Amino acid sequence: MEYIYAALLLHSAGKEITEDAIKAVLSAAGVDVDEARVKALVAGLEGVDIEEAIANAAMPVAAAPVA
Amino acid sequence: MEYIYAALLLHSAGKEITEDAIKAVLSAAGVDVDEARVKALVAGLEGVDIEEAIANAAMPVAAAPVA
Amino acid sequence: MEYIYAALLLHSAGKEITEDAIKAVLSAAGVDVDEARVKALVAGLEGVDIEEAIANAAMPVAAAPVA
Amino acid sequence: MEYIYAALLLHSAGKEITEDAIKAVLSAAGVDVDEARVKALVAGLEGVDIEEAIANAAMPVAAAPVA
Amino acid sequence: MEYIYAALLLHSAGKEITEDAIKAVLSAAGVDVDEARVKALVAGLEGVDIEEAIANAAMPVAAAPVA
Amino acid sequence: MEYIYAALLLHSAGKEITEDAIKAVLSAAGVDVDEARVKALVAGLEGVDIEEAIANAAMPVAAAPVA
Amino acid sequence: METKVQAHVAPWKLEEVKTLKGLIKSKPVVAIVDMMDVPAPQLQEIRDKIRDKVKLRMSRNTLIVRALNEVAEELNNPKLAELANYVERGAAILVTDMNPFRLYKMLEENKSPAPVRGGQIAPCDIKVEKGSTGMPPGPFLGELKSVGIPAAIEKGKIAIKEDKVVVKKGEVVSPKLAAVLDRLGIKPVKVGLNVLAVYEDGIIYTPDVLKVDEDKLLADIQTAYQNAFNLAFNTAYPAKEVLPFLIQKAFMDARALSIETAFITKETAGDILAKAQSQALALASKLPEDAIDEEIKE
Repeated sequence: MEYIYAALLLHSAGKEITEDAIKAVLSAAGVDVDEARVKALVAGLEGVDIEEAIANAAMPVAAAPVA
Repeated sequence: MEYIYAALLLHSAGKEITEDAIKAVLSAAGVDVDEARVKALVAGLEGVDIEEAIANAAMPVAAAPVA
Repeated sequence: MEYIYAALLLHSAGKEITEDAIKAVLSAAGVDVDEARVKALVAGLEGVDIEEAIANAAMPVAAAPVA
Repeated sequence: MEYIYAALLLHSAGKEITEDAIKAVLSAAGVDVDEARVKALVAGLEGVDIEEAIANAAMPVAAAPVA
Repeated sequence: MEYIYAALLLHSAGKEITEDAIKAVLSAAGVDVDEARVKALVAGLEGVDIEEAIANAAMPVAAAPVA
Repeated sequence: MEYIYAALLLHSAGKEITEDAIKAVLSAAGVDVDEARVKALVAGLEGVDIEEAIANAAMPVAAAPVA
Repeated sequence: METKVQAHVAPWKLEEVKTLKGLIKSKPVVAIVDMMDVPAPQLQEIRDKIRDKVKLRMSRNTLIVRALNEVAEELNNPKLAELANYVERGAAILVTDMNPFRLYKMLEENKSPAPVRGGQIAPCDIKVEKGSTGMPPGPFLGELKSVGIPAAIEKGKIAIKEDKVVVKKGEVVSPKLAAVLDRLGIKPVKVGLNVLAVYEDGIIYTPDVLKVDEDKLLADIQTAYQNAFNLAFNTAYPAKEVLPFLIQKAFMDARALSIETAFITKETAGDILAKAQSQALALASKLPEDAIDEEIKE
């Protein structure tokens, strides 16, 4: 999850989420950075409205069981 | 929220949450670090079980009776 | 379930769900494709709103916002 | 979500989930495959018991509000 | 239960549920048709909103393991 | 859903669920039979314990209030 | 100039200021604490507990101020001189290596409950609870009533009849009420070393800053986690915490679609048949008895 936290940290600080920025943050934390994960993260976030993505409960609430 | 994200990043990466570590992460993200907040955060986290907090956050689910 | 996953994959990627597309995906996965099932699936999907169908899928967990 | 569907397609078909297999399936679906995402997914799935995850999904649960 | 299924089959196929239709379906299935029951069924269905009735049918929430 | 109803009609009437039987029932109902769906259905039901599956059906008492 | 002032100052005071200055210079963290309300035995207890971590010296406020100002001047550190503004009441100087937040927390944790004194401002709502006081009938009953506490004799003892807030936070506690609360054994205040201000590395921390709200911190952590979880989930990022849920979602999607299209798979055959059966039962429940067979009636 640390990659996601790095992205959220940048977002929260009003910074752009770039591969370099993610790598810098993770390295500063002493994380052995996996390039593929960084790329995957940044690619996955393209076009994503982060505010909306974090506000939306990850999964639709379970349909209440028909009792 | 970036201070919290920094702390969780470190936690998630299995690193110790120290003042220096938080400062390093925030600085790497380009954040103008507020020493007092860092100190307050690290001191405050001493009394918080992050794993437990996360576990409680992650489990907003209760098994509903089927019948 | 692999036939359904193939349909969902195509849908998620914004591709049309045709018999050929399903067959191509399944073959690529090394599945011995059963023509009848492919036809049956595509026929069954006619008139079905996939978005709606999966929106109704009861999710086991919802990350609810911590109030 | 198409990467996840591809992984489950392979799993459901009893095939091994490798980078090559995922790429083949996605390509067959006409998806422009992002190598990094494939790598991240396959790496992430290591150590995840898909059967167990699915079994948990089958449990009817309702999202409880986090107090 | 076969009388009910015959009615549901006709409804689902968008056909009118008449005594003759029910009889035809049951006969085709090799069922010895009971005229009185057919009459009672068709009469009983008058005024019943089948869509609503089946929409409210309790959905099986748990994936029943089919061994 | 009419294919499923046809199968359950046959099952309920104590008849064997074969492609021909399904086709006969659907035809009698005036349905334009899709061979592929019939094949897929019969193949899909192979090895499935229908009695057990329908025993899991929720009872109507538990459903919506009877209007 | 300096010699002139010194001429009027008692030698012991000069000695004391020198000692205080040495103390201030000895540690990076300098705090002003108030120990006015701490009874001597309790103060001794606290000192014993924190002895390893801090150095504490009571002195006259004027001498503390003077020591701070002199050190500030000697070290050319005007911020340190600002600390003198916080010297009041029964001030003492405390120096330590602990960070200001830990220091504050430790001192708070070493506070202990004490009776409220007459004339003191209530630090919180002070409440009396319903129940027997264990005291035999006597003048105390009248004292209770006179401060507005509903009381009566029950089973031969004075009893309080209902829960009641007798003084609200911020209100002054009357001497009469204080005496009654003391007799009831109510200890609504916490006494110990009260931090007035802490200096460290050019920053002065006041108690409002030093008081870390752990509940809020906990809530923030949970929100941060939820945000991360949601973001990862909604972008299908395969973090290990999220993957099982993505798998579940994919499965549930597939299951829903399979049921919706009545496309039988080995995972969903049971669901689809059960759905059809449920529908049949639901429909049957709307039909008259003669239209349904024995099988259903059971």
